[in-house]
Amino acid sequence: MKYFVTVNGIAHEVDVVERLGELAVKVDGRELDLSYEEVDNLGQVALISGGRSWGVSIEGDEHEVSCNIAGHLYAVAIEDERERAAHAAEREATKGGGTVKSVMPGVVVKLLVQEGAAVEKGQPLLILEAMKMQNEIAAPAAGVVKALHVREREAVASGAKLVTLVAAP
Amino acid sequence: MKYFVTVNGIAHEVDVVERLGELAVKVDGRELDLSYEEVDNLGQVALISGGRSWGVSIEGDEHEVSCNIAGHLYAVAIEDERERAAHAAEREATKGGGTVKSVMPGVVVKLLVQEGAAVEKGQPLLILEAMKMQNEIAAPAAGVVKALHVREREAVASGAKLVTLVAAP
Amino acid sequence: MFKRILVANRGEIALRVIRTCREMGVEPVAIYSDVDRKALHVRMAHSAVALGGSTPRESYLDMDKVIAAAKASGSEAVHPGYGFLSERSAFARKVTEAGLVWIGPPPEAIEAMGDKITSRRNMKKAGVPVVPGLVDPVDDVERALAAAEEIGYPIAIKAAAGGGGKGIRLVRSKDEMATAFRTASGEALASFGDGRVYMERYVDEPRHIEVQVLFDKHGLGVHFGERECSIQRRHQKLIEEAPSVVVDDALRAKMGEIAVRAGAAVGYQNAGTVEFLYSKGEFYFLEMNTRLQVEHPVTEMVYGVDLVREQLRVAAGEPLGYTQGDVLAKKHGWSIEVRINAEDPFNGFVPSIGTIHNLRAPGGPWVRLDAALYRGMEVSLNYDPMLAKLIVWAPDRDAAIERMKRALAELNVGGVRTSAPAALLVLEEERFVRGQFDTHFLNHMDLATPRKGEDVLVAAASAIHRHLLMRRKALRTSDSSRAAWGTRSRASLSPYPAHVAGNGGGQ
Amino acid sequence: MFKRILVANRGEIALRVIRTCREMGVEPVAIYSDVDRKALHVRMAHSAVALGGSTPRESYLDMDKVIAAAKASGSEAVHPGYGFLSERSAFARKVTEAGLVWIGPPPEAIEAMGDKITSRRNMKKAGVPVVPGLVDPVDDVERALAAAEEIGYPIAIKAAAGGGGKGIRLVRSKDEMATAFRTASGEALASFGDGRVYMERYVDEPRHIEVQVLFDKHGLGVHFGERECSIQRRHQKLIEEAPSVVVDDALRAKMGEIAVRAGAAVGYQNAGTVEFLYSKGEFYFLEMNTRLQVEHPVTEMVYGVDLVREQLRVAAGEPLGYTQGDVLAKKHGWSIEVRINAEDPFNGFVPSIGTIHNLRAPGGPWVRLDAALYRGMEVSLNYDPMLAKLIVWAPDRDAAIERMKRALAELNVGGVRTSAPAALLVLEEERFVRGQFDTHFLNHMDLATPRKGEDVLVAAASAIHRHLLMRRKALRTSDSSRAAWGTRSRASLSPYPAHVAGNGGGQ
Repeated sequence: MKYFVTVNGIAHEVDVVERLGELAVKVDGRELDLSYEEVDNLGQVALISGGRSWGVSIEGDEHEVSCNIAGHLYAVAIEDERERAAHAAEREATKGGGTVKSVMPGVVVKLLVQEGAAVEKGQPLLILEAMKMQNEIAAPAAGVVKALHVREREAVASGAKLVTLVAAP
Repeated sequence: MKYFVTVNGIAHEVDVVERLGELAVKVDGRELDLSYEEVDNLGQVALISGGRSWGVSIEGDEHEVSCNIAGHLYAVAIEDERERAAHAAEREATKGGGTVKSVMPGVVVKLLVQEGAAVEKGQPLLILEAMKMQNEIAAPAAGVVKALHVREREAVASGAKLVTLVAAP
Repeated sequence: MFKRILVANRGEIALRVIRTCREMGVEPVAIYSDVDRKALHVRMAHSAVALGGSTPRESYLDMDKVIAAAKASGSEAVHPGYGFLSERSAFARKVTEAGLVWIGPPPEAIEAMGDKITSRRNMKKAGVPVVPGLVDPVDDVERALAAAEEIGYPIAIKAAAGGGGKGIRLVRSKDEMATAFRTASGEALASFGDGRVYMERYVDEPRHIEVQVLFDKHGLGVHFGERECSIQRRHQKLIEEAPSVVVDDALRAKMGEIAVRAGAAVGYQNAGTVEFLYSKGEFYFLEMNTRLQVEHPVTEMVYGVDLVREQLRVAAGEPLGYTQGDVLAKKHGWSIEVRINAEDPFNGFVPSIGTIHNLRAPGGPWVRLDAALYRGMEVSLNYDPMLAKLIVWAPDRDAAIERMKRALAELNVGGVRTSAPAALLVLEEERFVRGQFDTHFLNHMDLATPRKGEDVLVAAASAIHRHLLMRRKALRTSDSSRAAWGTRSRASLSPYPAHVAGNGGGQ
Repeated sequence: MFKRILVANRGEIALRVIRTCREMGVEPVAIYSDVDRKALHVRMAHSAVALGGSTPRESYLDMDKVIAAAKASGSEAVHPGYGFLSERSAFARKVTEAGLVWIGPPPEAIEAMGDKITSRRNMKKAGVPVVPGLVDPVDDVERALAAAEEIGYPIAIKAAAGGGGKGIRLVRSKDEMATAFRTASGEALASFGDGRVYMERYVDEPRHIEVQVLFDKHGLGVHFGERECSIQRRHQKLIEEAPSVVVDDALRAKMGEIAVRAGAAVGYQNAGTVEFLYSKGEFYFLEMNTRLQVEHPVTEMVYGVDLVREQLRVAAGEPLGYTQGDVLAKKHGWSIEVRINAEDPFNGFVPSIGTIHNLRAPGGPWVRLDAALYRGMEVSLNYDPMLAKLIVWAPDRDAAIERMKRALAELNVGGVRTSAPAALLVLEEERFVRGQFDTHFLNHMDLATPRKGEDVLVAAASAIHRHLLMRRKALRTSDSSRAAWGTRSRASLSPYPAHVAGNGGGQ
């Protein structure tokens, strides 16, 4: 089975073959001789490959995973071929940025754009206050503001929709 | 409900009344105003009583519990009235020591008594080797050796019966 | 010594104070909000008083509730920690008026150092060097030009009512003044309703160096050398160390003497920190923090002193009992601290919340973890995002850096993102190792660079294994291990285009 | 310096060596048995080689497997830790013959110190004081009586082939000699097939004091002062400290000088420990441990030295680089270590096994935890019962005792019984605090005394709450939390009438 794996923004192709219950894993064409053992049910993993040893701490869900390896963080996204195709279509549909969501609960201090406005990539859309800090939320891509989902002084939950952008006509 | 609670060998009487979902606990006639909260599912407890605060670590089963309070260990045995009556009968039946069991896996190095022998309290019954150490297993009470359940050089599991003693006739 | 004291704080600093109390035979009393009722500082205290409420305002910031808790618990003194009420002179006064001992400086000293203008005036008078500039703000371009001649270029213009770097303009020469003044003043008016600005010499390649001082109630004061805290972003410190690579014995003596003079000038008592801006051999007074500092442990490791113990001792009226010479004779080795904050350093340091479901603490020689972390802890937005402080000591700076890298490699805090990987990247930077940095260092670092090498392949391979295991387990019902493992919210892993502006206010 | 070394051990000492390797930029290679494949020393290593097998004999004690692992992994040197193969001269030889560097003393030095009779002869020759007695065993009561006159009463008679205190007889005067000799000799013959006995002066109120030494490959040697390890039972140490209350600067210099002389007499290299029996101002050579000692951390804390780093440095051929004076100038404060063993101190210290399901590590100032513990670890009878070492430092002994009590109060290791509560009881004993103890101290302590006060009520009340919660939960099906909590076997909680005899062999 083929997977598309992004590690800290860099794409890798992973081939997985199950042989006699063991997984044979090829990353970017390089076959890894892996021993993967979960130490507990909290994400501690003992991994040995080609004589090297790693203590990996994993957390996340099926598709998005954080690996802590010797203190460094690797953010990993996983798609199989079917998912990749579906996501590609989705990305095409939301070209221009799609919907920006809040990653934390907070209060909208100020809206910096109006509906219908054209914005550039990186342009601040609004200021969200959380944990005594004001965070400027910027446009992930150039586009047009299709909808503002929040008002000033509104409290938002984590994951709440903030602004929807669409591709400029 | 009344309980008989032994803490490090000293017996205490505990009265428990459930009031509006909260437990009112009296130990040796003294009423404790308790707030008991489990921090995780591993036995960490936050306990507040009469303004005092404790971080208790608990482990064990329903009837035998170890409490670690600020580094000190409290071994607690709990019986309700029914269980106490049953256990008292049992103790009477096994007067003379009952059956001595192994608390650890090991190997029987030497038997020091024979069946039918009269033994005194504290008299070594056999030597059990575990973790590079030889442990003398002593008689918990005076009595007569009714049965030897193991032979020399036999490996025994934790909890295995070693010797049964009965009261001297 | 006190029999019992109230620890008017939460989190790691409450536990820090509780630990010293335990070692001194003093009974520490904890206070707690509703959300903190299972917190470690509560469980480790001798007694605990519920304040109710879940926000700081309803609990740890409520002066009357805190003082009532102190009285009800029979405490003789109050230790404020840092943050919360620690620098509120009104609180210090209320504590004293309630017949309790305040473990901190007199309220007058807090006030004298709490106000920018007042403290600047006091320091100038006491002969403490301050950044050349105007004491009073100006509201007129002509006066600005005249003042600039006296101060000398380059000059920084700051809004009088501002903070956190908003509306700061750099003016390199006379020609740039008029425009800069107008825009700065205009911005200040728009933002704060007050168009007046300060002018002071712009300090190039600034380093944040601070001196730990301690005064008893008998007029004696000593310093415990310096800490360098230049690795910061928006005045939030990330890595601190003691001593500083740019401070030699002579400079230490000079800065220390001036820091003690600064404290003496305001009648200081107890522990405090005098912050300096250092640039190219010169240093200027910034402000004095009139409380224990977050980064006090690096000083403790280098001087072998328990600063909380000293705070209690002098608050109880004991004399210092040692001289400046005694203190400096104990100086040995190097110490580094890394703050472990719940935040995502790869997305503009936005706060990260969640439940701590997994903890792997570093250990071994000269590794100290000051934390109040426990499995099951909820990290929310209610409180400061600092989860832990990791501190190491070693005979020299290079060894301390290597030890910190080793300790960070052992640490794992599962359930939230933390600042730890960013600190590791800093420690791996050659310029940091050579000691060549200033307060802009972290802002100019590219934290987003993906790491190369085998670890990337290992991450990919581990994730795939995990992915396949999850898929298999998803087919089964009621799998508790799956729930335990996947507590991390998916949202917090999404790339997040946030740029943090914020207004700092570091501790 | 080496690029890569093999760490020929497991558990906390393997992790200890790995940590220093990481800090030095040396790649540590772990070895592991089947049961250790998820162990922390494996996960923290750079590389890992499977040895197969689950018993020590099949894995860590198999010289050929270990050397093959070193060769296969491209290691340049082998660090043996303590225990296992660390004092096998044959292994040291095999390592060297395989073209690898042995991080330890030359095999000849191991042999010279490994044999009781040989080492005693060597030491006498080198002017190192030994307990007055016979070098050769006697097999005849007349010769015993003659020798006794020379040695002086009281006299201890020991089986020549024995160990662990078996068959020792105390003879206070001439009249007791004949009977004592016959019974001791008879017992020795019965137990070991060898009726010969040693005779030596019986040392009253003995204290175990040892000196840490370090030699480079260029003939230079220094000592790092003493450790006192008198709190032990059956030669198993429980609490160690540095320095010792009975050693002043003059005695330290004298014992240190003699310890260095002892090492030099056998051509010692690398780190080692010379053990002395101390009694009333006099001290006698006991034996030399030709490896790193379990309790080395207390020396590290007091002298600010990483002894594993020094071991690697001198093994790589580097000169010491400092003098005896340099070392002693760094001596500061006091350090105590407590061994956390999986055993039940209230039932004759019988081993305790189980799964570590809960861990609460102590933290804060000057608390060091050397452990390879992790949640989910299986504690079996396969290996040494030592799970962790808890080490503290403080400016003086009283403060160190208070700090250790505080740290032990914070520690919780769930799933097995440990020696920690026994250590806490010792630290609370007034005689220990006053420094008045000898090696018999722990044997004479009543560990079973139930503690009084509120804690007992709290334990009872907590247990009742837990009991009722368990009963309610037992009614529900598939409750994972119940399983997680109740992993502790009931059997291990039963009162167990065991008296541990054993044969010691302390490290």
